[in-house]
Amino acid sequence: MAGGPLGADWAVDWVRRSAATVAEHRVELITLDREIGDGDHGENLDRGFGAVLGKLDSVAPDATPGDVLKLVATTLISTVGGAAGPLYGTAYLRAATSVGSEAELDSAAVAKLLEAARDGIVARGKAESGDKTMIDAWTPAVEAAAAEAGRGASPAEVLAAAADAAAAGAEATEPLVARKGRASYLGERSRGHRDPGAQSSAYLLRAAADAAAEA
Amino acid sequence: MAGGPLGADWAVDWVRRSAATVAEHRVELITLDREIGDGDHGENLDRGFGAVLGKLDSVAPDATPGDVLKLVATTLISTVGGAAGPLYGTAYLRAATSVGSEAELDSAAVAKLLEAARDGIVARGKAESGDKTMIDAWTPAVEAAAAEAGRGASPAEVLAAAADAAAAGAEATEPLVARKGRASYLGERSRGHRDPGAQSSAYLLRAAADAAAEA
Amino acid sequence: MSVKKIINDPKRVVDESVAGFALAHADLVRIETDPIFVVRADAPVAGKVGLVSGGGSGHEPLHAGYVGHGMLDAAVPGAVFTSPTPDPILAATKAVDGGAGVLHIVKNYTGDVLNFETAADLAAADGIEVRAVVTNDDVAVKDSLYTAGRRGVAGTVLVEKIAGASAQRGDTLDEVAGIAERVNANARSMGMALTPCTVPHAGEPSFTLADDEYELGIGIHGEPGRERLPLEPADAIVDRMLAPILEDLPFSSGDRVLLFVNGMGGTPQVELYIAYRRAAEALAEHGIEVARSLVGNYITSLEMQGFSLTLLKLDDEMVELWDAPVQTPALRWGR
Amino acid sequence: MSVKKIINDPKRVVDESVAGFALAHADLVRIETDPIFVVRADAPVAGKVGLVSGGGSGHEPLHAGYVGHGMLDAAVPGAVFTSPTPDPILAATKAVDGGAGVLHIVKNYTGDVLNFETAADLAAADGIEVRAVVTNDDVAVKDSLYTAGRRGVAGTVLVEKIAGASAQRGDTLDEVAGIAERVNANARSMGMALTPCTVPHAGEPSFTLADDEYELGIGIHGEPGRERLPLEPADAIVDRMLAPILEDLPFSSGDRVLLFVNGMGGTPQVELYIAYRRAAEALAEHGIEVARSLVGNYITSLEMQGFSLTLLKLDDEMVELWDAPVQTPALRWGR
Ligand SMILES: Nc1ncnc2c1ncn2[C@@H]1O[C@H](COP(=O)(O)OP(=O)(O)O)[C@@H](O)[C@H]1O
Ligand SMILES: Nc1ncnc2c1ncn2[C@@H]1O[C@H](COP(=O)(O)OP(=O)(O)O)[C@@H](O)[C@H]1O
Ligand SMILES: [Mg+2]
Ligand SMILES: [Mg+2]
Ligand SMILES: [Mg+2]
Ligand SMILES: [Mg+2]
Repeated sequence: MAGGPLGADWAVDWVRRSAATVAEHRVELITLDREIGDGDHGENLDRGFGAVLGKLDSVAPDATPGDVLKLVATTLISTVGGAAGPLYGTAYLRAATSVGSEAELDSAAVAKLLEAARDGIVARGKAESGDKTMIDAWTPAVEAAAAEAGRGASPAEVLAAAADAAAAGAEATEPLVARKGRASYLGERSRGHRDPGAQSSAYLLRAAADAAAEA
Repeated sequence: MAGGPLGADWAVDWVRRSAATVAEHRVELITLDREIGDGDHGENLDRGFGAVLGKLDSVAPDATPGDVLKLVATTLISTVGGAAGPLYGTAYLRAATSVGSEAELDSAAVAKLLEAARDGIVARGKAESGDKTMIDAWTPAVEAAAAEAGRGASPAEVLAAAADAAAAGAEATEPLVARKGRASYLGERSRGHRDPGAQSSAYLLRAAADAAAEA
Repeated sequence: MSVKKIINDPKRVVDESVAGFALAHADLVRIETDPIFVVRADAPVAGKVGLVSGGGSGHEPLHAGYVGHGMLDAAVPGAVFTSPTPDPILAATKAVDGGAGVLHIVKNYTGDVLNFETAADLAAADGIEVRAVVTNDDVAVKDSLYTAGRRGVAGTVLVEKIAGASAQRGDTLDEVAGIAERVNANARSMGMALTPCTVPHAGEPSFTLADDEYELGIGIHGEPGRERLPLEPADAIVDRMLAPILEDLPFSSGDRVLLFVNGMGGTPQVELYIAYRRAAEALAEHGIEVARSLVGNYITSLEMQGFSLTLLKLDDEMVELWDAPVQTPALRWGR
Repeated sequence: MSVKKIINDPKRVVDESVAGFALAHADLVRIETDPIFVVRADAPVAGKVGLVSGGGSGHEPLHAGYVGHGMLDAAVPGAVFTSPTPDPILAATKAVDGGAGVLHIVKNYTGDVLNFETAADLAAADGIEVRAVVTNDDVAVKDSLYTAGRRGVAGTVLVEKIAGASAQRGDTLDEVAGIAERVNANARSMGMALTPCTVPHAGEPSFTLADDEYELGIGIHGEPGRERLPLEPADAIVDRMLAPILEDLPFSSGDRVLLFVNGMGGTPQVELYIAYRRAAEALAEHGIEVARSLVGNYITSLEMQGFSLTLLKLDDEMVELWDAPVQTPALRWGR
């Protein structure tokens, strides 16, 4: 596993892997959303990351990770729609702000980036842990990342821990009753289904970790 | 088999048996009509003969067969609708006119009644033999009745022959291509289905014969 | 209950629905119940030709939805998909007779023609002058000795609107009938269905279609159509429907037309506008100008999914009468 | 093609449909395509408060069908059942700003609220005064800490009509927003479905129901509802839907209401009027006067079969604004 700080190449690779994983899991995310929502989550993210992919060519040679994250943010905001569009858009925007114009991100910067992203989602969506939303993937991820960074792990290790925690968090949404978003209309009937946004968050964080592992 | 002339009692019994046979074959007639028409023939006739049944109490004690036939005619005209309403209505109206105010009908009067009814249907609907309509039940029935009457058979025998011929005529509509009514829109695709109006005509004539047999 | 519908009793569908209709549109119409028909609140209008249409129920908003100022004076609903009997047609004819005669607008089906004929005879016997226009705009059916003739379908809505405006401006019975004939003669329609419909009392769908098939040339009673085809993109379907329409009249470059995309009842509006888009585009390719348009569920087949295309070749008078004010439950503009 | 629909390509459904819509209604609206929105032909109207609504597609005629004189100035369609992004909302907001500010009418769904919020922030940064009214009339969802709050459903149509008339007569942004809030606060809705709908790109129905079941409390996105019940007669269904509506506000004897029976897209009109009939009758039993009514497909869920009931408690000003002229593709009267 690569151990160094992460640059713009990593961010670009994260985008590519995100687009690929969302396309691959498009139908799965649609199905999860049909069960407790309205069946568009996979379609919307696929459209959004497809659009980001199409804009990667416009990334300047001297771009920073923050520039790439900002491109992701603005593109998702203007192409995804639904709840996930503004939520992910804000997440990437706050992440971009958090890393500023640094050319390379160390472990602390990576952990801070994830925390900023999560805080952005909370700021927009007002969800708390246990509400059966994407927050239930992000918050464990943020905590795991902070712990790893604290014990001196590499950026790639920080992201790997975050991805693992997010995947576990997504799975742990299954028994929960939704209290935010469209699934909340179902009340008790939302129990027993995995939250689509938590699942897509887990895939996106896995993409970040995989990109770091090969950086 | 009873051999005498037929009076108003026979006409009333014909109505009762008609209502019963139409109710019994309602679904069958709907199904035949759904295949090459619009699926209402059984429902419409059932409504119509149900209405006639409800009016039988108003038949005067000194009523003639013609009075009963006229009651059937006006009730069918005002309750059946569709193609069958005016066609059957005219048939019974012409039949009523044909028997005038006779209290009892002999074989010749019965044969003439059937011919008048058939002519009424042709006058309204302009169908010819082989057009795959109720005429294909009525014309063989009229011919068989005339032949039986000609050879001196009883009224009940005349009607039994008419009913047999109508049943055969209805069956013989199966290979025909419809040229009148709703089934004509199907062209070649109407082949292989029995005409619902021919089938209902056969049931009505069987009811007439059964009533005569018990008169 | 074997049929999945929002009804109480299959036998009371028409009565209850018409009762609800009358409650909802008491400002425009009233109803009689024995026999049942729907009539303009202010009928009869003295000196105006009365317009009566009717037919089987299940095609709503046709015909009751078109009763009101500038369109029909009365509508006579039969049982579902069954033409009404002469009694209510006669009663409606009497109710709208303002002394200038009454026009019957009849869709060409054996039952409708026969029942309206009988009613017209009876009305004439009562001294009311009645004329009938029989609509037959459906090009899916060959008009020949070997059929009951072409069916009256969506063009009927256009006949009712334009003849209604003619009557409203004070035209004579001959003039109103003449305009109605002219609209019918210049209208051509073609329908298709993705799914069948279920008549409440029948309890079973009118036909079955595989998941990848559609029925071309469908009628408005769930009658099977001209042919069954594999499902194809909307644009290809529209082109296939337009071809026999354009051949039949024929429409030609420089013509001004009204383009009418009609939903069969169960088709979402998004789909109707996708069809409209291609039809308008295809007509432009032929140099035909779409001067007026109508898109929506105007003559339906219960919950059937599908649509029909109607083209009406316009002249100046038709345009003027089309644009004239209309105030009915289902069609309103002007004034 | 795996979905049985009259479309070309699931990804082009909205674009093509909006294009067809613009062609068919060029007298009333025009469209922008990048980003996509529908706007009154004469926008911006100087000195008038601009009204913008929008949301996922698939609910037609909502919202584009309500663009025109006396109602909306612009409508922003998202992908099917997906709220639009801020870009077109912002562009539409700018396009209708006549200097008197802009009101956003937003149905209460997380996605709609967030995207309209972002657009409003951006518009404010450009110096446009924007206010938002979030509709939430659906009593099927409990409004509590444990949900995203009640959904905005059919009451939205009434808000758009009445607020539109308020803006049209020259009211200020505060006044228009105040009226919109008042209509929303006095409107309650409840829906049901007999069949699901299928989102074009999803290819599978939103839920499954047995032949003898219906879904009570359905939303307008094919979301499952409150509970699944055995099918029952129309009158019983109506009573079951009316009860929570009447409890929630509460409506009481002597009230004047607007009764709105809305079809979900695939329900025949006969059925809607059967439901209307019982609802009107039941309200009469409660001493509640139905002063205005609306029956038809006004906010739909693609081809879903089902309907919703909405009751709006009226005051004199609402009645006056409801009756005011409106000229849009889907709602027209007066003038
Ligand atoms: N208030 C909220 N806070 C955080 N996440 C939310 C909130 N509301 C919804 N979500 C997330 O959004 C996901 C649904 O996204 P999507 O299907 O794109 O939006 P929509 O519900 O508008 O169709 C949910 O699975 C959930 O994870
Ligand atoms: N022109 C005609 N002459 C004689 N019989 C006809 C004619 N048209 C239709 N019919 C008969 O009417 C029957 C259909 O009756 P019905 O279903 O009640 O009417 P509709 O076609 O109006 O629904 C056909 O099966 C046929 O026998
Ligand atoms: Mg969703
Ligand atoms: Mg029939
Ligand atoms: Mg019929
Ligand atoms: Mg959505």
